[in-house]
Amino acid sequence: MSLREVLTPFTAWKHVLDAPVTIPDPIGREAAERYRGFHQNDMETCIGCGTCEAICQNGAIDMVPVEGQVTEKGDSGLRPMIDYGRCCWCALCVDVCMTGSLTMSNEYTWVDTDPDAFRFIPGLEEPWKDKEAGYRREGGRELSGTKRSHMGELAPALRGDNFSEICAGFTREEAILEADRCVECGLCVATCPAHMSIPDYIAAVRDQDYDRGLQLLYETNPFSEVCGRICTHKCETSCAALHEGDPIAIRWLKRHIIDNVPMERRLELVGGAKPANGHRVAIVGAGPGGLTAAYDLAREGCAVTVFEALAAPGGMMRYGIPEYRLPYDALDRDVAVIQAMGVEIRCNMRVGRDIALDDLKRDHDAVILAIGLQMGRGTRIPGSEGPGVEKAVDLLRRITAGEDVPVPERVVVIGGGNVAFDIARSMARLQKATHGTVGVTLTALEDRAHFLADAEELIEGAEEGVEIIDKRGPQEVMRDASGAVTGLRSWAVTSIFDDQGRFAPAYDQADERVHEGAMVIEAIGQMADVSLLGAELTEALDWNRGRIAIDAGFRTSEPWLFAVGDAVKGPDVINAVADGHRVAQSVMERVSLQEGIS
Amino acid sequence: MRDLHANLKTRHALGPFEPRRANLGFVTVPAERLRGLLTELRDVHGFTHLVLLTAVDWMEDGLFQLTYLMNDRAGDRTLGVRVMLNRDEAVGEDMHDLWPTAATYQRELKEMFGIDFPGSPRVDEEFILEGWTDLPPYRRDFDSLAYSQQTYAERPGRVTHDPRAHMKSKLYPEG
Amino acid sequence: MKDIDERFQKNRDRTVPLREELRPRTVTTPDGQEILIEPLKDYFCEAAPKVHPKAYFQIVENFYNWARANSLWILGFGTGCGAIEMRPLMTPRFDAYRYGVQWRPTPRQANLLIISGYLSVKTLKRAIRAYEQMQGPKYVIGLGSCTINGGMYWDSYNTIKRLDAYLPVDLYIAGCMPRPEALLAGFMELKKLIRAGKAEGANKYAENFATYKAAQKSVIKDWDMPDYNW
Amino acid sequence: MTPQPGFQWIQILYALATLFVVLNYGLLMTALVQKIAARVSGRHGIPIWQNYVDLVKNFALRSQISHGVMYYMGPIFRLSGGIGLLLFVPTIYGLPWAQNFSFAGDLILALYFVFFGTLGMALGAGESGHPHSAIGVSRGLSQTTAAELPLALAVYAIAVQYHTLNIPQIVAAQQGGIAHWTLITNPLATIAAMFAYVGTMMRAPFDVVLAPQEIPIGPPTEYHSAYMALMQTNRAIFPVAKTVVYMNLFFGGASNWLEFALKVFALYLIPAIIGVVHPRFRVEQSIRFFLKWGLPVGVLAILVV
Amino acid sequence: MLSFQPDRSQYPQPGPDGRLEVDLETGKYLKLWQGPNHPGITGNMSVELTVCGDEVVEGKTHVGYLHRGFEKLMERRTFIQVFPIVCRVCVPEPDFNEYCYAAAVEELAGIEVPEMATWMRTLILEMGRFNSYMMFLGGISGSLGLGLVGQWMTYVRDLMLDRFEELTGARIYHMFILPGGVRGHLPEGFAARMEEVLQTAEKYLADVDRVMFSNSVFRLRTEGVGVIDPALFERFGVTGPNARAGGVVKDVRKDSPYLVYDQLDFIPASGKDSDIFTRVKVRRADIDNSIGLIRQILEKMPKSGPVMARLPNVLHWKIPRGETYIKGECSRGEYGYYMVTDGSGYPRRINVRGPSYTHAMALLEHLIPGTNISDVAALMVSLHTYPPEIER
Repeated sequence: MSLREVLTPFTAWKHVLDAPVTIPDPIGREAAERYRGFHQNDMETCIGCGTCEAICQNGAIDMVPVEGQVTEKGDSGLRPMIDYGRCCWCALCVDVCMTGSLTMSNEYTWVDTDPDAFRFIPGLEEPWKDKEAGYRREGGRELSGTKRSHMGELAPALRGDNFSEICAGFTREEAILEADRCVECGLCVATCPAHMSIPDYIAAVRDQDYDRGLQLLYETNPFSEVCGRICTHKCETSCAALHEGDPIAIRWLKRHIIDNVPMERRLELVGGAKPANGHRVAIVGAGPGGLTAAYDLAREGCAVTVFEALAAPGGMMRYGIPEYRLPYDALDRDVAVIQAMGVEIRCNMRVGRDIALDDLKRDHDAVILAIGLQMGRGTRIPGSEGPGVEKAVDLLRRITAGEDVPVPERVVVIGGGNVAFDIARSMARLQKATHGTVGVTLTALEDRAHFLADAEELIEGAEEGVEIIDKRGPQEVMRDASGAVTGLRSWAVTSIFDDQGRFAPAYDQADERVHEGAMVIEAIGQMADVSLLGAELTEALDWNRGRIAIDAGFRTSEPWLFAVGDAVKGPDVINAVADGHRVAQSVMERVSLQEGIS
Repeated sequence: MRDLHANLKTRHALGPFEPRRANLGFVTVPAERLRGLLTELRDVHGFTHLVLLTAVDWMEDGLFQLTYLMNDRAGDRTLGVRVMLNRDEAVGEDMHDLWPTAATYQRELKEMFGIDFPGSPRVDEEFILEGWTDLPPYRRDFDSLAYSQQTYAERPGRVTHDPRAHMKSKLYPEG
Repeated sequence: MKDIDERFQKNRDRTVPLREELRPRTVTTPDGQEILIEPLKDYFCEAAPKVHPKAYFQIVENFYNWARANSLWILGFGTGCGAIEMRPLMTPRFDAYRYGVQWRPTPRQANLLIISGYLSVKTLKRAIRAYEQMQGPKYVIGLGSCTINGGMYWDSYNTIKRLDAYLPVDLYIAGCMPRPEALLAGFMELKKLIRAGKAEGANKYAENFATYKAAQKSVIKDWDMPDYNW
Repeated sequence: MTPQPGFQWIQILYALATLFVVLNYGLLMTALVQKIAARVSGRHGIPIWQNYVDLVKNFALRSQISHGVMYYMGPIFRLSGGIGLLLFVPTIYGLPWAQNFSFAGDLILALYFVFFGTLGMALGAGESGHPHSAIGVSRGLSQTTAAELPLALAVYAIAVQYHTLNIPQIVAAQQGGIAHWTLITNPLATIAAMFAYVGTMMRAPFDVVLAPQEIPIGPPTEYHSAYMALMQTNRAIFPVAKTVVYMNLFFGGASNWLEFALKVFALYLIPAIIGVVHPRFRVEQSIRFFLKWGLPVGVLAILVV
Repeated sequence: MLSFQPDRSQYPQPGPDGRLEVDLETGKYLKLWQGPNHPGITGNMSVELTVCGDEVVEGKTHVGYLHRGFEKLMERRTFIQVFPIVCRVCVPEPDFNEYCYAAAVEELAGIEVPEMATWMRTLILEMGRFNSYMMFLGGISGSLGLGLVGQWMTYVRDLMLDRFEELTGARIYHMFILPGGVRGHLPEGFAARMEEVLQTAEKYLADVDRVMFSNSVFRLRTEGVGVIDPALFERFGVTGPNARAGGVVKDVRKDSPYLVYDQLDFIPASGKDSDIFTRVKVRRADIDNSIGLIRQILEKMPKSGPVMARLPNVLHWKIPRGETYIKGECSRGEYGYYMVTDGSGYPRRINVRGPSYTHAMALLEHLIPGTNISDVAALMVSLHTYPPEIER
């Protein structure tokens, strides 16, 4: 113990003169820029998907309805309520948030005598609501994938001259990757007209349990082959993953399930119909609405007969949608399952020509009209009457039926919907096969961003050589002296709707163009052919703007007659399927009621 | 490591060697050969450091797995020695004379899994829990959340809504 | 998160045997009397505290409350993680001493018990004992999520979920864990409560003693503890 | 040498006045020293009036429990030790009303009072039944005894030096400048006494009696509420009183309140300065320390005289 | 000189089951509890002492006050959900848990971590080690009554916590090392502000050297006290600074380099005497190591690059069956996670191997008998034990 050792400790006393390092006023001191403090939520961006609740390992988050937040497609109207009696500020909820609406401020002081006060809905009126500083996740959403999984497609060069199916469907690996991205929020279910159990069957893909997946599909939709290919997939527009990445490819996953269950296994999984109950139902039209109703009713034990005017069942699915989007054998497999339920489909039986509606009424307990929209609408512009101007639906039907259609070197299509693209791309294929070149011009009133057709139609159409010209209003079909079509004259569109939102296109007449072509195809809409009803019934039925009026149960004003599908509602296959279920339910109600009486 | 395994394999009736990394592997040994193996590893092969002793509950198979993790610092090798015990009457062999620290692990295993180690000091004394009356909590058939809910008062008043069901009730209640 | 196993039923039949010296017994006193003593009841957990009235004159009570507010003596009992944020308070950066906050090593001299987070059943027993040893008026602050509704240990078999079922809590501070600054804000809030005469947890505990004890006993099976173990 | 006044009733009032001054001074000074020590750590420390608030708070606590009569008496003994010590030494040399009862007491009585409080406390704390108190008491008694040894020797040395045990006379002998202080005239005795002073001020390295990290916090573990308040009062008075004794014996006393304040503060600061930068001795280490360093110096002081 | 050594032969001897026969009725012995509410105890644990005079004849460590059943809770949580709770296992140095857990998951799931993230992880771990040592110095000085050092060290630790806050967004539980990488990049100007903290730390540490290590009283209290015989190291599983203080230079960072330690330059501190003083001294030297390492990392680390690997959707993340053990050198010794997966979305079992488990239980109980009551706190602190990692 040297003297030095005794004395050195006292050197510490030099600090007595230093100013204290104490923070003068620590209460409420600003925390660091990225501090994970109290939550904030942007109410407008939040979609109430509940992913934050799912990931919270503390069970701190409840999804609750909030005044002012409306439940609508793609937004559950729920908002997270956080229990600060549970939260640990790990910010996993922020990291996983699908929209990036949930963030954290760097506020951290909350003192209260009431333990129940520590539950709050961020985004309402907390004092730190608009604070800028605080934890924001670095980069984008990383805890669930943002990029859609790759899927094989035929290259434009390989598909341009034939009707082979373009999409290969997911491989198992691709499907698992894609299914893995789903967060199972279930927002899509409300948007799907048929309310399919989307998250559940995606989970089945993830678990590689295709049997379970198929059963889930058939619970709500007997047309999975079809919908797995050509569904308008409105579900994907309300997918939570859409907000900071690609939406989940729900349609392709559906197709993936059906692709992976062989036909015989499907029948096994779906199971047989209930024992016959003695009721007989006639359905006019073997489209998606009619066949879905037929499927449901047959499973309930009814004897169902479907009368189809054309040579094969499927309606627009067969005669409207080109083969490259929906191969006929895929449709056939769906129809086969339906037939296996005991549904009798009688083709080439046009009601009103081959059999009278009255006969149907007499022989059956109920009749469902599912006649669809088979007649194309015309533009009624000068020159549109006469040869060389075709309706898209007619042409498509003829192509499917294998009839010869004229294939000029240049064709003009009027319309910007899926049908317009179907015919444009079909004609392009025929031209390529016949002439080796493509000469299709597609004109539409809308601008590119607002085309009614699916986005991939525009891309793929362009890839296949279709010239897409937006914002053109057709004015006249030009004909030469011989009356042969030479082209279409059009004006530029300045607006489509008037102030009241009514359809009233306005044109810039100075911007006039002539689209050259030996054929003009009108694809601007369809209408139903209701001639089969006969005058008496037409008179007796209630009508609504040219369509047969129906109630929520798809009952017409005649108790024995029901109507479903595009003819009364539209607009696509999945809606027809959803309505098919509903009309079947109504029919069942009616026939069981009759049973009670008799 | 593979050489070591080949060397010991027949003498100690070892199972196949399962490498995880270059310096980490696992091997299974019958319960009755354990002491011999551990002693040889410790005294001959330089695995002097008992890193940890713990158990894994393979309830479905009716087994407890005891893992003795042994480390040879000089050679930077770690060997996990696994012993499978019958879950219904799990009795392990006391190793506290080889490593005094093993007594602590064994006390914990007794309390948390119910695996007995006869002869281990203070093995029957309460270690972590106090006044515990239920199943040993680390067993798989003990449900922590259920126990918690049945025991501790929770603050009432929390309700959550499933987005899917909520949207159904709001948008399409009929079907 | 794994779903709850609905079949699981907690074992309610088994009880913990009492230590020999805690069992009720009769003893003969030196003067020949026979008395029955029940240690558990007599000096562990069932000796009910008294409700203490406020000072007769409001002005005196106000003065006392002012003094109580400005002399908060905290029991240095780190019951959980939050204790680590108490240390900065005692040290230069935050220096709570300047606000009249000090730490005492023994519960007898402390007025403020800070439950710094989760309480395992084993610690709950000690915390209750420490609380009962403190002299009134005494205050309890619950730190962080765990004291409010179980926090991140909400599904643990060994931690309580809500502190106010077992002890009267005056104040909660949100956080996991709350920062020292938030703790200071909590102290200031507690001072306000004390000055306003609203921090009467000790009396609340005495008034509802039976309720608190019942809750404590439903959780703590084993009341065995040495005389001077807190 | 000033004439010795006899006892008059007014002196009781005077003594109370002194007590009041010393109490307040003690409360403020201990807080100030705490603040200074806190500065070394780099913080502000308690507000200067904190001791008052604590005192009121402890009196204001509503509940208290007792462990028996001796337990109850403990703080009272302690306080009377402090007050007794103060009352039998002159606070200010030459100031008539601050002479207390110094005419009646002498150095031996003062030393008795130093021990009195400790012993009383020991009995009371022992009664509390807390093992930490008991250990603290046994540590405290053995350490204080060892620490007081050099003081006893120093007192013996100055008694020999000044041929009296009467404190006023010892103070009187040191008047007339710093050169007359015992510090200069008998430095060895002063050093020996300072060993005892530092050793009994309950600061590191000699605070193992209270060591919170080992036996929180020693004898007063079980004391609370008003008991605690009494002890706090004592803690304000006793160190000052003790310092006054040392000041009178070795540092020439104080002839006015300012000198008193400065000298007491300076003396009080010594253990604080040492304490802040040292850990504590174990009890047997501190005893050994006193016996090894304090005792020889004391013996030497006597020999020199 | 006086001898204070009592006659050991009078003390009770442990029976074959390790239990001591102590008859408290004789009045010769006293039961003394240190903790859980006790300023001399680190964290919420307790040591039950049987004392005879000032000498301890038996010490039993009691833990479980902080038991939350982590290993059970982890089995109930998905792989991402485990991430926020692991750090709670050890309060003063939480990052090590995050690293070990993340590394175990990455190894079993076969995830490659970007290089930038490994540097960031090393940085975080060294900052955590620094903080843990600051707590240690405060603790050991406090337990000996030298509160001043504790005040300074807590201040310095606070400054480092500010850097933590700025980097990770939290003060204590950083939750920054995520399976797959880390959560963010260095903020702008971080290195400069870190350098400031390190310089302040060095200034204070120089003062600590003067007040503590050249303090005769401190040396008297710690030299030759609490000696662990190096021959016992292997049997008691002594690792880290405790072993290094006894001349066994064990350091996982050197023995089995992980993260980027093989690219960094440092020499693990070591000593010979294996007493409290050497243990403190070794840790003091390791602080200098940490400071140097932090500087090296900030200098050598890449300036940009991704910090997260591509993870599968964490909401249904499954990891194939396997088991592994990940270890590292934390401030107290070898820290490890033993993890078993069974192919489901939940870990089958995770066992946390904290160095305190062996240090504070078997070793402490072995060391306590024969020491003075006053030394128990210092002895325990000098082993640098944190109760939460014993009971988890």
